[in-house]
Amino acid sequence: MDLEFTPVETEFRAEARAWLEANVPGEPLPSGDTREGFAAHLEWERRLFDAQWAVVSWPREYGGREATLFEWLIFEEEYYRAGAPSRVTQNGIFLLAPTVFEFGTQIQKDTLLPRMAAAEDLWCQGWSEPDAGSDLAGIKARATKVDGGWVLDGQKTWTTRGAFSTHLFGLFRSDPEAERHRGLTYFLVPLDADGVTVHGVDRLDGDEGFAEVFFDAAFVPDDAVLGGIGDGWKVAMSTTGSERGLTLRSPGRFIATATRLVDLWRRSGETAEPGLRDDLVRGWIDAQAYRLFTYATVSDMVATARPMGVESSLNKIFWSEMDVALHETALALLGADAELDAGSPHASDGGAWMKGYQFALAGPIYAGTNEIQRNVVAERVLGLPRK
Amino acid sequence: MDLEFTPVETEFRAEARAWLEANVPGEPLPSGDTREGFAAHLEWERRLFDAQWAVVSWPREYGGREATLFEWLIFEEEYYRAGAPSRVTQNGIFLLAPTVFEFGTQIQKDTLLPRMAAAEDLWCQGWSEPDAGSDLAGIKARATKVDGGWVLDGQKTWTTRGAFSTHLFGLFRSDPEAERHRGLTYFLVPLDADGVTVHGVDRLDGDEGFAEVFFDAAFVPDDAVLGGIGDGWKVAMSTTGSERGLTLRSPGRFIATATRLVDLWRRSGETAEPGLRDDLVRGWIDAQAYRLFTYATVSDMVATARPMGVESSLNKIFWSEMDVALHETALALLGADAELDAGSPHASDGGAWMKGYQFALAGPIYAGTNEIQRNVVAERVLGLPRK
Amino acid sequence: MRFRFTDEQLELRDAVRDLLANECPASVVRAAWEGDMSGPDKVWAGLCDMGVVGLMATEAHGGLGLSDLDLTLILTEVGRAAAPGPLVETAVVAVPLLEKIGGSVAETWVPRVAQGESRVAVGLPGESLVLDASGADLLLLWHGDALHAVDPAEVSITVETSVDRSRRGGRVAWEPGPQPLAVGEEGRRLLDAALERAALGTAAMLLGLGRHLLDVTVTYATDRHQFGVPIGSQQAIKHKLADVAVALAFAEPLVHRAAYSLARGPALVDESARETTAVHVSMAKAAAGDAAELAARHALQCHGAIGYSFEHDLHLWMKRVWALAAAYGDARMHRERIARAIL
Amino acid sequence: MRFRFTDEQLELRDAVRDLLANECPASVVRAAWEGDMSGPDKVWAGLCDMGVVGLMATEAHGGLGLSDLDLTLILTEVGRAAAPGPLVETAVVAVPLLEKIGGSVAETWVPRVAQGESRVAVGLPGESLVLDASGADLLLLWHGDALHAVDPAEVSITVETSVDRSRRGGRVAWEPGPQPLAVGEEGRRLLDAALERAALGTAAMLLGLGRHLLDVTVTYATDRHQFGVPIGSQQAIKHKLADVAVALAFAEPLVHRAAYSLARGPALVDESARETTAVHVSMAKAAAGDAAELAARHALQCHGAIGYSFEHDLHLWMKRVWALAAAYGDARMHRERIARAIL
Repeated sequence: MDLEFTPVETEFRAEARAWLEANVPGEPLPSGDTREGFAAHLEWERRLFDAQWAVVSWPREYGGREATLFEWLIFEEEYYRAGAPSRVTQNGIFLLAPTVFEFGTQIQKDTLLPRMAAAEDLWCQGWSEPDAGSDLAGIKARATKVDGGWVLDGQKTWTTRGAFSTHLFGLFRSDPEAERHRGLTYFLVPLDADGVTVHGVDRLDGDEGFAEVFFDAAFVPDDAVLGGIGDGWKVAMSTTGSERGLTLRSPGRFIATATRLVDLWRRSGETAEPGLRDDLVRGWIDAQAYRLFTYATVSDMVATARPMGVESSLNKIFWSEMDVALHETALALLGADAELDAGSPHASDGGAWMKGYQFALAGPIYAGTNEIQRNVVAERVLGLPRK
Repeated sequence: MDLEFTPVETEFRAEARAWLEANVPGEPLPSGDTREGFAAHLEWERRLFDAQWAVVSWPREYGGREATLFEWLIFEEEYYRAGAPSRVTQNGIFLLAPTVFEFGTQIQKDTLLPRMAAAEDLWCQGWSEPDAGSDLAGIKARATKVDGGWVLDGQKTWTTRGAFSTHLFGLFRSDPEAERHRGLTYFLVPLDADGVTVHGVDRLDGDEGFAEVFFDAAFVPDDAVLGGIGDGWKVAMSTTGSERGLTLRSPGRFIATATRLVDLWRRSGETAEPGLRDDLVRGWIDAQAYRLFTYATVSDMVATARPMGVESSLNKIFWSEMDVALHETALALLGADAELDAGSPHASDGGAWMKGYQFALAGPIYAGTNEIQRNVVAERVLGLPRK
Repeated sequence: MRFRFTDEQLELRDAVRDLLANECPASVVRAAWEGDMSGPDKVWAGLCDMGVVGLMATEAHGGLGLSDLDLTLILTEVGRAAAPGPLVETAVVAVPLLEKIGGSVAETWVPRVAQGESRVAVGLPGESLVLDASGADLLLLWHGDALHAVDPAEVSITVETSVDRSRRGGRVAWEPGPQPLAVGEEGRRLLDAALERAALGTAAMLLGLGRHLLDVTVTYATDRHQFGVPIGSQQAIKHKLADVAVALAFAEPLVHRAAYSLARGPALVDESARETTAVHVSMAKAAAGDAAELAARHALQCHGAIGYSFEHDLHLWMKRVWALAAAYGDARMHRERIARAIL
Repeated sequence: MRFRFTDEQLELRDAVRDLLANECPASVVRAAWEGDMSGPDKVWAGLCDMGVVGLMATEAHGGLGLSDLDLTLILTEVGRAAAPGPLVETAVVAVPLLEKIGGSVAETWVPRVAQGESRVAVGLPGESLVLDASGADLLLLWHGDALHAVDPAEVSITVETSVDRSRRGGRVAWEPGPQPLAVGEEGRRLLDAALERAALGTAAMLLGLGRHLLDVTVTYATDRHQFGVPIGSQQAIKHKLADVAVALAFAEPLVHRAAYSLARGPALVDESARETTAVHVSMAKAAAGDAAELAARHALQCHGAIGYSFEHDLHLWMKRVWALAAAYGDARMHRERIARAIL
């Protein structure tokens, strides 16, 4: 065991910190889940790409730095420490890209990845449908084989930032006879294709962060298939694994939240109820534990050259509930002022805690509800009998 | 709404308080779930009976005072306030007696109730079997009709104070063809009958509070049946309702625990962690809420002449988890000394908190686990669909 | 001992529930978010007609001469409908405050407020905003222990944005005039009473908000199918909603008991003789706030993504819960107040 | 950066696990409750033979010259087996303490303790009892900042009864002699180190206790049928045990990290530069204690009445958890210590 960073890692951290300190906007950008905010975030994404910070762990040929997993963790820690803008490209680079690296043809890699890294193509995820939420195998959107490609029909919903994206990756039922997890295929779809309609949907917090996407005989060519025909479930599960696990919620995010919470306490702590002190420390410990758990997982992955395993479900439960708890403690510290939203003259930290709380509440729902995750932990980690 | 006690109620309280102050033993009796403790508790029961305090709500002819429901609540408050001994007769007077009043023949009432009130007959409950715990309908113990009576075979288990009791009430399968809830009959069985063997079992806390009871062709006469043949489930459920609800855990018990906890805080509070203060108040509020909920239920029962309803499941969940929480707070206040058990020279309050904690841990398990109770609340109170 | 409302009280509650069912569907709440107050104004007029706004006013001032106890069930119905508007601040706080002050102030304002001809806004120390300050004809504001009746023309208002957009209000800047309505010990007593009433009225509203959230979630969980079964047949959903039912069931008697205590004094003598009206109010606000927050949390989780969308009505109730659970002292503040009283 | 044990460390752990699987079944723990220490004595001898008791002793004193980091996985195995005996107090606290003092004291006692020829008992301030005080050949006792080596003949012991009867000990009355081993600043530093080590070693044990409780409950819930299905197929049971798995999984790295910090210093520089070894130890003890208590609570609930009986082994582990979660600072005390450091 060696908990010293190597000189290379330390140098990497210093470089990232210096660049971020020089480049992160002084004022927070407007929300990336609104139209004007999205544009500002796109600009930021391109600045990141130009400085080679957009996709640090990718090969250099696709715009990366070939950073190790630990360097990636370090970059994320510095990114959140600097209060840098949220990544509107994240569904592409964190969810789709690992799948492309694993299942894509060389041509798909060469075509898709550089444009994704440069934020030229903006990807959204097309998993959920009105009747397929927790039960993803209930997907009904269809892909029908035609000459030279496929015709897509159906509807996707709860598509994060769908209204601002250019492309969608999603699952469609290519074999109408097959049931549940079988007969699904993973497609890559440009949202400007004929027959595709995107309808923005406002979220809980008022931002247009969701979309419904309708497919009405939309044609895509054969090379829009990622992985094998009918292999969609397997291919998608690899993405879902990374969504739950390491890449979606990096520890740096929660360390930064816990640190901001300590700062908030220092500003308001004298008037706070004594019990909040214990809650605050609980949240702070959890953030440290999450970081260390991730470090242990990564150390093990590096040492044994294994991929992320079932710990991704443990992870998802832990970070999503920690995130809610950290924000609850912050709102309790704010007392009556907690209700003051962004745009309120007297809102503490510009209303960031209330906004963040609403965002955090999505955590236990998306990427597989925590009820599903607990089933997964019980059955696959502990070996309890299925229903 | 009128939250003043009537002059009659106030007089009743004063009389109870005066008698208890004069008669409750100065030193706590040894545990009623040990052999020597049981004997001491029996003596106490007989003293209660002689002074007409054993069964205050019963008719005078059976040894009661015909107390109203509110007077019964007042008596219980005074009883726990005085730190009076736990009632080793409780399974009879609180669980069996209401069923006898509802389903018994006049002869059964006249025969059973006075001896029960006087602690001459000591009743234990024969519900659970090795394979029928939460799933009570899985009962296998059999009753076979013979001339003039029935022959009982099978095993009951987790029978509280079975080793010290003289009689058992329990469910037996009288129709071997019927399944689940059907074909069960409610029997009243003397434990000294031929073919009945009682084997004491030590509990978690080391007391011999449990028993296994074996029936090997034990004969009971026809009048050992309570209610109709084959009606056992319906009859038993009426008892189970009162076990969960009003009678088993009266509010006075938890008000007394919360008051003792406040006293403990005052003795040790200066060194306690600040967060415990909030936990303590939570528990204290819960005890008040439980009392008020009971008062509201009783007021409604009196006004509408209705029996206890589905609130009994809400009740059971609430008091059992409150009881655990109150004891957890107490043990946290004790810190490292919490582990000192009864008999330890330096145990705080004679080790009562650790003993009480272990007792409290049984609450979410017995009388229908809280998992079952939550199903009941979801399905019968809220109307959610059954599985 | 009778811990139960009278039939008259239950009938008045039912009448208010009917009014709100007709006049205050979710669309009215949603319209208020967009600044369309025609719906809430109509509801307010209806409540005035039924005597609810002036319920605690004396009959001489056009009121019903009733008490906190009579009002509490009604406030729960208003919460259940998430009806917008400062009913707690007006009917529960301002009306009895003006009555207590009496004289010409009461004579002038109480009848007009009770009949809905005038609006009054109340600013209590520690709150994030003065609700409906902009539309008020009279402001009741505190400066230390001194209570002032302030002309809206003499204040400047900085509008704040609540996460619940139907809660409109702001910070009020003003100069205390030379003639307060009450000062010193008397002012302090009035302030304490106002704070207790605001907390208790809000607790009653929270109960209703929680009930609504539980009800709609039960309905959704019954209708929504995943994995071939209603999601509400799964234990994970059942047990969450059972927990909400338990929390609301045991918060309710605390709210009713506190209303009695405010209306008639503590009574119910027993072992816990440490009880005072302040302790009763704090128990009610802490328990009702926690129960409603639990209801909101589980309602969203059981709804999943659909509940997370703006188009769905769920968030209208959730955000009201967040705002009201924090208003007039959150659960921890009230528990700490109890700690100081009993420890 | 490599947050992972070496293969050698894992192999030593496996060897200890094998020893305990053979020599310390539940019947040995149960026998210790009745005062039969033949089993635990055999386990202790085995641990001495493997070098575990003297693991932190220098090689000159017959030890392995290893550190807290090497010991932590072993302590978790000892916890998993609920092996009776003062291993934390001996191997983690007393041995490095004696080594630090050095000189003839270390030369005399360390080799004998490491080989199991002598037993040493340690009394740390704030604890409810001095474990195994009666059988000790040497007592290490604190008087303020002063550490004393005390002859058992010179003390009187009041035996206390732990809820975990396999924890034997009592209060020790004694008169400090004229020649303490350390005083003042040095004594304080040794005491602090002893307290950190005791807390961390106990945290490592708690992890193992929690793992065992989870494992046996998974097995029981798989085998036990009610309503025609294994109870472990019900979500209510599944989700409780999933929560235990999560709590243990996230407590574990905190324990390992604290062991590193004690052995080699804090390192792992980052945003949270407020971290010190004391904070690391407190995080570990708080999280491991809470996780083990959750494991105990849910284990009992999932077992139901059978787990509540004395004959069943479950309570042997549960009671150890209750005792150890409270020993050397409970979770709240450690969180309060962190609060003082970071706020």
